[in-house]
Amino acid sequence: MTENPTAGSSIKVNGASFEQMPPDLYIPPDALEVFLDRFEGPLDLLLYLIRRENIDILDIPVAEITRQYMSYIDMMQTMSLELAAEYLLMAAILAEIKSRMLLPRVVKPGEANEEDPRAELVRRLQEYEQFRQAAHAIELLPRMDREHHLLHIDTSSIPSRKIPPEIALDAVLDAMKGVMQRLERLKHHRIFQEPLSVRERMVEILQKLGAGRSLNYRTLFSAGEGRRGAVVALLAILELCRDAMINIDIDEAEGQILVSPRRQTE
Amino acid sequence: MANLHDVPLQTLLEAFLFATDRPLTLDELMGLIPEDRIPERTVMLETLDAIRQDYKDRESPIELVQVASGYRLQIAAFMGDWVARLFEERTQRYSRALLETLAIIAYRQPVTRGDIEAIRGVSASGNIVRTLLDRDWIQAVGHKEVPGRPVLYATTPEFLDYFSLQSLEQLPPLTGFNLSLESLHGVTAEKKETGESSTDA
Amino acid sequence: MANLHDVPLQTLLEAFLFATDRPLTLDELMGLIPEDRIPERTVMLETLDAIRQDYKDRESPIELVQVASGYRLQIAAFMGDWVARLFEERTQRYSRALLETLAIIAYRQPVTRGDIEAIRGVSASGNIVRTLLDRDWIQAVGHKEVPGRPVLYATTPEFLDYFSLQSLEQLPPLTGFNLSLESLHGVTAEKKETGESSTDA
Repeated sequence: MTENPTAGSSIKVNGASFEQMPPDLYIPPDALEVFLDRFEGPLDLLLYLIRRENIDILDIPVAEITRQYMSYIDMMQTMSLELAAEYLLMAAILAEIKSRMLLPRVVKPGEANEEDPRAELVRRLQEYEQFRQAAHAIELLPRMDREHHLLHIDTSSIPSRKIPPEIALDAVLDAMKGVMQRLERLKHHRIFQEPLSVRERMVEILQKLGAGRSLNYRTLFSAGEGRRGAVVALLAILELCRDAMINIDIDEAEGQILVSPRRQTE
Repeated sequence: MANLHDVPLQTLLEAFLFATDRPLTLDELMGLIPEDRIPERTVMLETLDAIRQDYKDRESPIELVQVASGYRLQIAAFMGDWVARLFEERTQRYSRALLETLAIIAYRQPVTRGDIEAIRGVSASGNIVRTLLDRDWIQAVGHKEVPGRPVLYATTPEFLDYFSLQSLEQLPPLTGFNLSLESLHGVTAEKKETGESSTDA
Repeated sequence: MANLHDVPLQTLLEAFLFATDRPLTLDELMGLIPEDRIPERTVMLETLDAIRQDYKDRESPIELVQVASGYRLQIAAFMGDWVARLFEERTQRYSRALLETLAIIAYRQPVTRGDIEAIRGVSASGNIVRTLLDRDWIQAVGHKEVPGRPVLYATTPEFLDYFSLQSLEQLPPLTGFNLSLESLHGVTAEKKETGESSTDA
């Protein structure tokens, strides 16, 4: 079979600088560079040579393959392609196998046959070849944007609903405690510590009692002000009492507590 | 590959509309059709109309609409809210500022934004109040009778429901603090006082 | 909003599939249906089958397929090549190095970078692995308990989805050494008729 491996290209090389080129490789220098650059590594190159020579992988003529391999390496170096270290390592492996093949194989009686020096290389070539083929098979699988195409349905009109985060009651309490701690620190720097709402309420109560009336203490609270309002009112009443501004009397007959302004004359 | 000449124009146009991620104009659609088959514009318009009608008749969950930049397929309006389930977004955790604002409103209601600012010592962002309003946890319950008549906020029954409380009394007590709730009043009252001072003669 | 109870299950499922740009599993689809209407799994499967059949019967330009991460709608195979022609720029090309690395991870997973390099006989795999990670086709699944604790890589459901596979079993089987393989290089369009011939040395 004399078919050129680069069948389809009828280009001839006309330079003399490629004497060392294998006789079957007629490619102009720039195309050659592309060609050499396509090898994925030394195993890939070796498989190419084996395939091209139609060699049985289980019985590789190591001397011949090494010679061809080295001529490619030389070419790559001549063309100053960046040569990965693996190529040189493989050259060393081939040289070693070649030399071992030259030694007479001594099989001592009772011992298992010495392993073929080529066995490990063959195993690696076979393994790599498997995945090279698998890569090709994957390349042929139908895939997105080549055989298969997604649909693009506009969804911009769909309202985006946000799910609000959950919180625990403890978090609210913690937040409140934080606020209060801050306030407390702040308070130490204040000149007056009197809660102003109590002061304010004290004024209000005094105004209500201004006419010199006695009032049921209940009337000093308003139903709508809630617990905290009641606490303020109570604190205001106690404060007024302590400051001797009002009197608190218990009317046992009526079962009520009366609050009245303290008279100056007393 | 199917021979394009066997594929009805309607199917062809549908495929183009399905496959592109933006609206296509009539001219763009015509440009996608093999040259020897490009129909009259009227045929194009009729076919697009047929597609539209077809989806409608089948009560398909998608519809063909014409927008400024051309024709596009979109989820039919009547399905929008159902499909929205797919686009639900979980928002981030609430900020410390939001929790504090909620706490102050819960424990000190009704309060104005000014009150909240006075207690927190930081200006309260309108966003936080809006978030709480959106969540139905707080509501406007009136106006404070000071200049500017600021809105008074209080918690809602939904707020109680969310935390499985029957009333505000069931809020955890603020124990372990020397500072009583009174202090909060102090701060807000101070604010209030300055507010009122301008009205008092 | 249409009352969901008036919308047929088939329309609802179609809408969900139309609205997402990723496959949806049966469980995800069921999770999107209002609680009081969630059908039996068999009903779900029947409905999905009805959708598939419906498109086929109508010779619609779309089809329902099942891939690793679930169900998805896509342009029907018979229209695929046409669409590909129109959107050629979308078609990605992958280097042999990338495909070989991907093949090794797919068939040998979990593997380390060292394993990949040993098989390919080339040491530069970092960039390719990074590209595959970026594409979400592979993921780190642990460490190999050897010195250096190298990362172990495996493929993802997204990898299977991209190639329209439902499981790794659907990958083409690994073949043995085959001399007749002619896909070596684009440059060498060499044809060998003697596939199994063993030349004696």
